[in-house]
Amino acid sequence: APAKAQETIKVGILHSLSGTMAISETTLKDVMLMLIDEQNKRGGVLGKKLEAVVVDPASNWPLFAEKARELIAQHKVAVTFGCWTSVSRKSVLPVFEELNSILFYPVQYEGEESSPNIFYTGAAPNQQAIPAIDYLLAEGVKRFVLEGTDYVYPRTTNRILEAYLLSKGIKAEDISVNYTPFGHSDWQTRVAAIKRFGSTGVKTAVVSTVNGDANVPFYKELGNQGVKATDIPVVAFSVGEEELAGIDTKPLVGHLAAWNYFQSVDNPANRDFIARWRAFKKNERAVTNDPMEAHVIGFAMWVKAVEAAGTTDPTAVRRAMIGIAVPNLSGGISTMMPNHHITKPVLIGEIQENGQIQTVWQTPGTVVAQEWSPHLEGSRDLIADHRPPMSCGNFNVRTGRCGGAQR
Amino acid sequence: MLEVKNVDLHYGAAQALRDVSVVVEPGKVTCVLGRNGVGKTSLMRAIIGHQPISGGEILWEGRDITRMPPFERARRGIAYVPQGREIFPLLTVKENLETGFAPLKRADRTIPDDIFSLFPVLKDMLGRRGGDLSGGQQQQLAIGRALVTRPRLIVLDEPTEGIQPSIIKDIGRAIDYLRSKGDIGILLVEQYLDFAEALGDRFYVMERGRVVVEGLKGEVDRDALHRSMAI
Amino acid sequence: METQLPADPVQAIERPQIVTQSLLYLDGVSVSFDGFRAINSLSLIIAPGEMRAIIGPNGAGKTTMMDIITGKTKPDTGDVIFDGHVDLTKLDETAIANLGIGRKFQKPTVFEMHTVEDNIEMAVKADRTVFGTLFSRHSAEIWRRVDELLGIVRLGDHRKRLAGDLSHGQKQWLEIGMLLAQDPKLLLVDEPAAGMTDVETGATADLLKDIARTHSVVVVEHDMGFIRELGVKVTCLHEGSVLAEGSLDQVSSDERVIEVYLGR
Amino acid sequence: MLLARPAAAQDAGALVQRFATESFNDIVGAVNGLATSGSPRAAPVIEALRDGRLVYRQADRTVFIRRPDGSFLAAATGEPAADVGTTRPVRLNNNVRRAIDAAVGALSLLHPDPARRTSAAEAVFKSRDGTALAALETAIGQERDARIKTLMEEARAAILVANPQAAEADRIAAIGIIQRRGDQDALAMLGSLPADTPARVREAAESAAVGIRRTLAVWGAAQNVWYGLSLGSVLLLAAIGLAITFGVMGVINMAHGEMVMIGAYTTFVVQQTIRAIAPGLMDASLFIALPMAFLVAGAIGVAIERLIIRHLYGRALETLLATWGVSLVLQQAVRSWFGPTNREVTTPSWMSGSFEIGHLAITANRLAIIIFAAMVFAALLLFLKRTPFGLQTRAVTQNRRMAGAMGIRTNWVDAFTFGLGSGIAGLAGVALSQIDNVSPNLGQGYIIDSFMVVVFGGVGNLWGTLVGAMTLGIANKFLEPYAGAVLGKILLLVFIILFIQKRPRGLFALKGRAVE
Amino acid sequence: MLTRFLFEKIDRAGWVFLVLLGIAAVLVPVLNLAVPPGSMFHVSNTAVGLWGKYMTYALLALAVDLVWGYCGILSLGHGAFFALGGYAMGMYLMRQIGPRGVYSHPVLPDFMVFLNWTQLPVTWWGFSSFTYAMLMVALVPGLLAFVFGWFAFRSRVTGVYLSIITQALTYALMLAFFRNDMGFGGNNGLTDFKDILGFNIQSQVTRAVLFSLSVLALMTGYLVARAIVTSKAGKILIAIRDAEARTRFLGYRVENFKLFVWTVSAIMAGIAGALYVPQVGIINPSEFSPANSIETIVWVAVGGRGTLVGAALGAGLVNFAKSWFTGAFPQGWLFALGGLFIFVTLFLPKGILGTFTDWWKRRGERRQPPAASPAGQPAE
Ligand SMILES: Nc1ncnc2c1ncn2[C@@H]1O[C@H](COP(=O)(O)OP(=O)(O)OP(=O)(O)O)[C@@H](O)[C@H]1O
Ligand SMILES: Nc1ncnc2c1ncn2[C@@H]1O[C@H](COP(=O)(O)OP(=O)(O)OP(=O)(O)O)[C@@H](O)[C@H]1O
Ligand SMILES: NC(N)=O
Ligand SMILES: [Mg+2]
Ligand SMILES: [Mg+2]
Repeated sequence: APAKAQETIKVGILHSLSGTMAISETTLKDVMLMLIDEQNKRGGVLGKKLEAVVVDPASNWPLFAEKARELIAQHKVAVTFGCWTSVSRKSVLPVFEELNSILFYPVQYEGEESSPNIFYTGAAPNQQAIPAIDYLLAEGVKRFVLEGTDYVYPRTTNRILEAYLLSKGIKAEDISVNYTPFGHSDWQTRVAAIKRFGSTGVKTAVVSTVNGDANVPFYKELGNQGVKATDIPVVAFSVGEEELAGIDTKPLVGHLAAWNYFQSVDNPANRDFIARWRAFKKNERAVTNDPMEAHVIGFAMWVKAVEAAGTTDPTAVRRAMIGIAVPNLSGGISTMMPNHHITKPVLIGEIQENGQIQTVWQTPGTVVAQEWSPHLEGSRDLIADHRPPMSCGNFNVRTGRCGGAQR
Repeated sequence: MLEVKNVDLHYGAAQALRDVSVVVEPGKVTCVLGRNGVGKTSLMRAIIGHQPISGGEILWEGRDITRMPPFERARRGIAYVPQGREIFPLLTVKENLETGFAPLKRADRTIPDDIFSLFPVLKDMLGRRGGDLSGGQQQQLAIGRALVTRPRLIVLDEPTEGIQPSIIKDIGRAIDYLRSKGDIGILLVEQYLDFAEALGDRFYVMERGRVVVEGLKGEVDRDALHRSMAI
Repeated sequence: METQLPADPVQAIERPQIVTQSLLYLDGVSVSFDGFRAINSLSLIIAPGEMRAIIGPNGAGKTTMMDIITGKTKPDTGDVIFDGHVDLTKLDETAIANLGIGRKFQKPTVFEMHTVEDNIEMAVKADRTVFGTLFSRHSAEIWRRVDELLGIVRLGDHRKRLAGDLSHGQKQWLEIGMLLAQDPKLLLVDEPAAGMTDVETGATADLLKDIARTHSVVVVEHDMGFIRELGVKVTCLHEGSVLAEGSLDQVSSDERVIEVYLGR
Repeated sequence: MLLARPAAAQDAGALVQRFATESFNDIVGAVNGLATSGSPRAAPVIEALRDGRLVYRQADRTVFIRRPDGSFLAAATGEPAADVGTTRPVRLNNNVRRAIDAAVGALSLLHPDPARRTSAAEAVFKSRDGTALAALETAIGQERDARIKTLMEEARAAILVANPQAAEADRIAAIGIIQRRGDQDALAMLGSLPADTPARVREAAESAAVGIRRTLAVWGAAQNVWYGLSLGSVLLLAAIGLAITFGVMGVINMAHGEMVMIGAYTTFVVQQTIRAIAPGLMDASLFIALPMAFLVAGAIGVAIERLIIRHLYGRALETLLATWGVSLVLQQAVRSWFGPTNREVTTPSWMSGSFEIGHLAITANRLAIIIFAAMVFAALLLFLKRTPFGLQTRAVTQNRRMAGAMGIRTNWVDAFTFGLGSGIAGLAGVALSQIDNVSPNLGQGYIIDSFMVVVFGGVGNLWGTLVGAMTLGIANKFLEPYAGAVLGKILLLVFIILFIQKRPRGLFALKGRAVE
Repeated sequence: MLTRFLFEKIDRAGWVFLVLLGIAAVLVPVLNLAVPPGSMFHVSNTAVGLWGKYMTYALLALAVDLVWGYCGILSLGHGAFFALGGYAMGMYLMRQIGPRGVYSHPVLPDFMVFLNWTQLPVTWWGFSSFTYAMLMVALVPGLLAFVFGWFAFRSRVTGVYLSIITQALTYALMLAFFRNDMGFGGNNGLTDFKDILGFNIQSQVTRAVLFSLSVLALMTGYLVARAIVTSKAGKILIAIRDAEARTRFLGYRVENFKLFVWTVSAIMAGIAGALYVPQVGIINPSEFSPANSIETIVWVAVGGRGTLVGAALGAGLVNFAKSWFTGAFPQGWLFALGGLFIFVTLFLPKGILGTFTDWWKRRGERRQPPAASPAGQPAE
């Protein structure tokens, strides 16, 4: 009802509730509902109540675009929180730019993008992958298996990591890159190969960009073939508390995960968040994870920005967003940088018997995202700064011109 | 005793049977005659329950079986030798015969020897898939299969079709034998008039879905029969 | 017109290509199905314009023989020559049909989802290529032929019904109609009289005799009355090879034929 | 159990106090220090640390051992300690664990429990901790169990090989021992000699390594066959239910995958219940889950048949539409009931871990699945071939109307058959819950492969399904190492397409008139 | 001649269908562009996009019905032809971006730049030309279908065996296109298009035109399909569907007839895909996923197999339902959709249109007994 639209501000939630990605995205929908609910209890924003508009893009990439359009054009949402896979983001990006609306994207991704209409609250490669490698190198690892699902995020990330490892003096023959299809469920051969690769006596680690569904069978096979963390540690970028909840973690103790947040992080803010989350889910064992935190940060930033701008008008809010700083749940402050990415601490943790991830190393402060990787030919010279006068997501410092993407 | 009373039968909108009444007594051979497409097979379908009737009723041994599913009727002793054989193509000859065990008690689940003495080929081909048999062999199998169920009423739709002369004679003898048992009713659809006349005790001649001539052997006028079969 | 057949198969192989005057020439044909010999070095010759009646016990191999001629079954050994020089064993069903060999199946098989008249129309001799049929205009003479045939098989007033709705006998007639429509050089007719009244059987016999004036016909039947009406040379098959051949009287008085087939 | 060391034991208190730190490196140091000290406190303290029961009080950096019952002991003395106050656990990471393994190894070489001695020997073999040498010697001297003795000798060899002080001859002899072990670890050992190793030792090591690689290559092929069989039996399990509902009944059953899923979720529920009421039974959970899964999935199957499928006989293609609808509904039902995320199904102890036959690594769960698949297949085959029911099923599906006329209760047979197929899918679910996600998408992951297997093998032929599954499984596993998983799968699909060209009715095609 | 060939045998349903489409083709753009957003007659931009998408789906469904409904070829791989057409269009659109990519690379699309590709792979040559691209839209699916069919039909692969290998085909293509080194953008596919033939792809006018084009394509597709199935060749196709072997004994080259419709159908699917891409703004490997092809079958079954119009109808209806449900009740929409499918099979056995026309026919005739005719169903 248009009358209603007057006194509420609509917030779009664009996460798959069915299909292959529902497994990861549904909780993000729930956390958004909780945050909006809490905000309304605090009196909403600009004196108006927030109204969540939930749609189901059903893990179907074109449908993401269609639903994005529906949210913006039909429901007139002021902002949208959504997407998990990069392809879904790529699918909606033109829609958000065309209709000049705002998307908060909460998942770690391959970078190489900076849209004026998207705020990236997940990690760029240098906020997750690179530090993880540094940790392994410090641990004396000399041989690396880059194991990934065959799609863009792993391919790009591994490309960056390969370049980085070589630059760190790791020999090419000590790097093995492998890809498996989506939902790969028979890992016998791969795990055996990893064992073989790791049995030269040189300390070896696996860097896993294996996606979603394929992880459980992967870890189960690691466990069954007795690949212990003390022999060949696996550091994963897409395995969080949520995924671990589905596995018997006893055989996995000591394997690693790199994120910007762990449920186990021990500070008042996080303890409070977990408590609220469990209350909201009415489940004493509900877990939290990194993309959830990203939404927490993103939402807080948006609220602040709206209040600063005094309006929900996207253009104004976008301008106000940059520089906004809010506390993250890892005990620091995250700031929205001019490149529309946020500063994050990087945590490396080891999987525990109880399915939690215990921090074993973390960056002293927060890290600024390198959305354009310095390790890739094409993007080396690009920077993003969405503040006027530059207002460009891909400014080439060499040519001094802004790439043609913006219209 | 089977009583078909004033039965109507439709296929979609087309009516195939109009007010047909037929009686089949045990120990007697009842023949249904008629040209192509007059409704003989439709009548059989109505009796064994393959085609629901839209009017009238069917009584078997005094009970109304009009609404019964086919397998219930079979379990009450009605066996069917359909036109066009309808044997189970991928089952072996032996298995085809054994499908007749379904309505029987454990004890009776054997294949009567007289089936093999009537159709020796079947014995030689027990292991062959029914669908691989020749047309005539299939026809023989179809009859044998019906006999396995130890029926009290056997419905034969043109059983001699495609069968070699010598075996037709055997079938004639077999029907005679069944009749002689006295407790089995035999309903026979036949185009092959001499065969029918030789065996039949009671005759029904159909014409466009109706019974037009009816009578016992002897009573019924042979010319009428022949005429009704003419074009 | 018995031509002496080459006794030893080697000869047949040596000959680069068999040339005969006969329309259909089977020589030393054998086929077995997982061990069982359905056709056993069968030899048979049909002259142009001849009508031949084939009888024989159930399982003698009559239908299988037709399967072989029409390309449905490939023989293990032997020659099958059509029209003097065409080796049928090398061709598929379509090619053989287009040579002018038509067939009526023992179990009537028609296109159940088509109307009676469409069944005939599809059979009528005409361009059978994709584009030929795609752009074929509704031509008058084809439909005249269809009407004519419907008349012959007495299905005129069923023409608009689905073939699947026909009674067994009606299907028999329809398939005979389709066979005529193809106007083939050689007609293979498997048990045309099955499930027909005696009168219709007579009519069928007349029909075939009529056709036989201009075509070659091979008829399989178990109805001796029907065979007698045809009054042509009879071949009796048994266990996959020829048991007896000659006029019906000769054959039916043959002791072995009586033994295995006619019975006493 | 401890070994007496003559050397004057240092003051345990100081050693133990070193654990009171946040730095992993210091903790590693503490472990090594304590382990080599010969202090009687070493074993209890280090084992406590391993089990995460070692804590310390920040205030005065005193270290305690938390007993399972929650009470505390002073780590240094072993006396009970009252009002410990707030403590924090001594942290663990992989380095610490490695140090512990080595230490515990050295410490428990004489442990009465053979299992412990075995793992101890293995630990020393890996750590090559020279300080354990003396302990090893004594242990070898006392060891009765031949298998463990060889392990210990290999461990000693490992230490010697890496030990610069040892005589060249001894080191080369040691290499011989290690070569006899001949597995990946041995290879690792030989591959990682310290830099200052003399040339002759190095050469010996390299030639030994070559030898080992050669034998391992042979075993590699065998290993692939094994992988293929186990993948094959997974495919078989997934497909065999479909071989009935689709293969025998001709229902294009798109809901088959969901039946598998339901089986998996049944396993989850069964384990939940067991965890709640009788945790002791956990190892038996699967044996309880199997009949349950069969019944639950079977019942749902019967329901589907009675409510939907039975209206569609003779319209096989409509069954595709209806069952597709059913599968959507079932997926969503499970999603809203159990949530969209994975459910944890624990693996019974007897199904976890792996053992070796020669150098063939056999994982227990795969072995179990292969055996299970074989049993299900055999049982089903007997049932269909040997019981009147099997005959009636085939009769009904070949000619429903005539089967009725023969007195076969077609409606019962239909319902029961579909139920059977679904039930078997449920059984598959129990097995798959052991190696894959238990999530609403579980079924979707298998439906396509299942159809491929059934059709590839030849519809309506159980043996076809068996051979089809194994062929695809093994082919896949031989392709994967060379082509990689993705390309391998593509090649496999292309292979299927080409194969069907050669055999248009599948692997076990029916021939002859009967099929026309 | 051609018009006669196309329009000769349109039935009542056909005319209604064509007329309605014709009206839509004109009216929708007008109501969208000319009528002010406030007005109740205004058609929203979102709606235009959606309906445009449905039209392309309808064309795809039509293509599937042509082979399935009339020739008994249950293709579980038509999504492949749709996607290939889509990729051909997508590649053209990518090339149109030219130097306006984020990396401002003169030729290479963005994804090639950040994966360190140095020059354009052969497969991309020529796609900067619209004509070439449009040629490929028809040629690539057509050729693939022709080659695939050539072998499959000659070796007499039929029924489920054919279905499964079509599925294998699309499955293999999906995996192949996921691979980044194929050079088609991997899982992300092709997206962020800028303009088509110089017209801004995001401008509402372009959108409206694309909509009308989709409608026209659908109408043409219908006319062609209808002409085929009502010709004598159409009768043969149905004969092949019901009794393939028997058709051979009549002297018809079954494999050629199959190959013909199969290829035509594939080309239709390709064109549908080409129109689909610029309207939804992305093409990626998931379009190849077997599930998509199965869904297409479902649309056809819902609308009514072997009715052409019904197939198109089904596509529209199911997708409308999907769009609506996923927005209206995101939590439980699968219940609704699944329920719909079950309902249709049980209560509308011949699909929506099939059942409707039956009812229409029967209205005249006398009351029915419940008896279902035992007449044989078309064999798969
Ligand atoms: N399944 C069906 N659907 C519609 N009409 C049918 C069906 N079966 C038979 N008919 C029609 O019903 C009428 C009676 O058919 P029926 O098979 O009973 O004849 P019949 O006496 O057995 O003929 P025949 O001697 O040829 O077997 C015929 O006109 C036939 O066309
Ligand atoms: N595919 C097959 N597999 C096994 N046996 C077969 C096969 N096809 C035919 N036969 C056998 O071959 C023999 C010849 O069959 P055929 O159909 O030619 O006999 P027929 O002369 O036509 O008999 P009828 O007069 O009964 O039609 C029969 O015994 C039959 O069982
Ligand atoms: N951005 C990812 N993880 O696809
Ligand atoms: Mg009849
Ligand atoms: Mg025959």
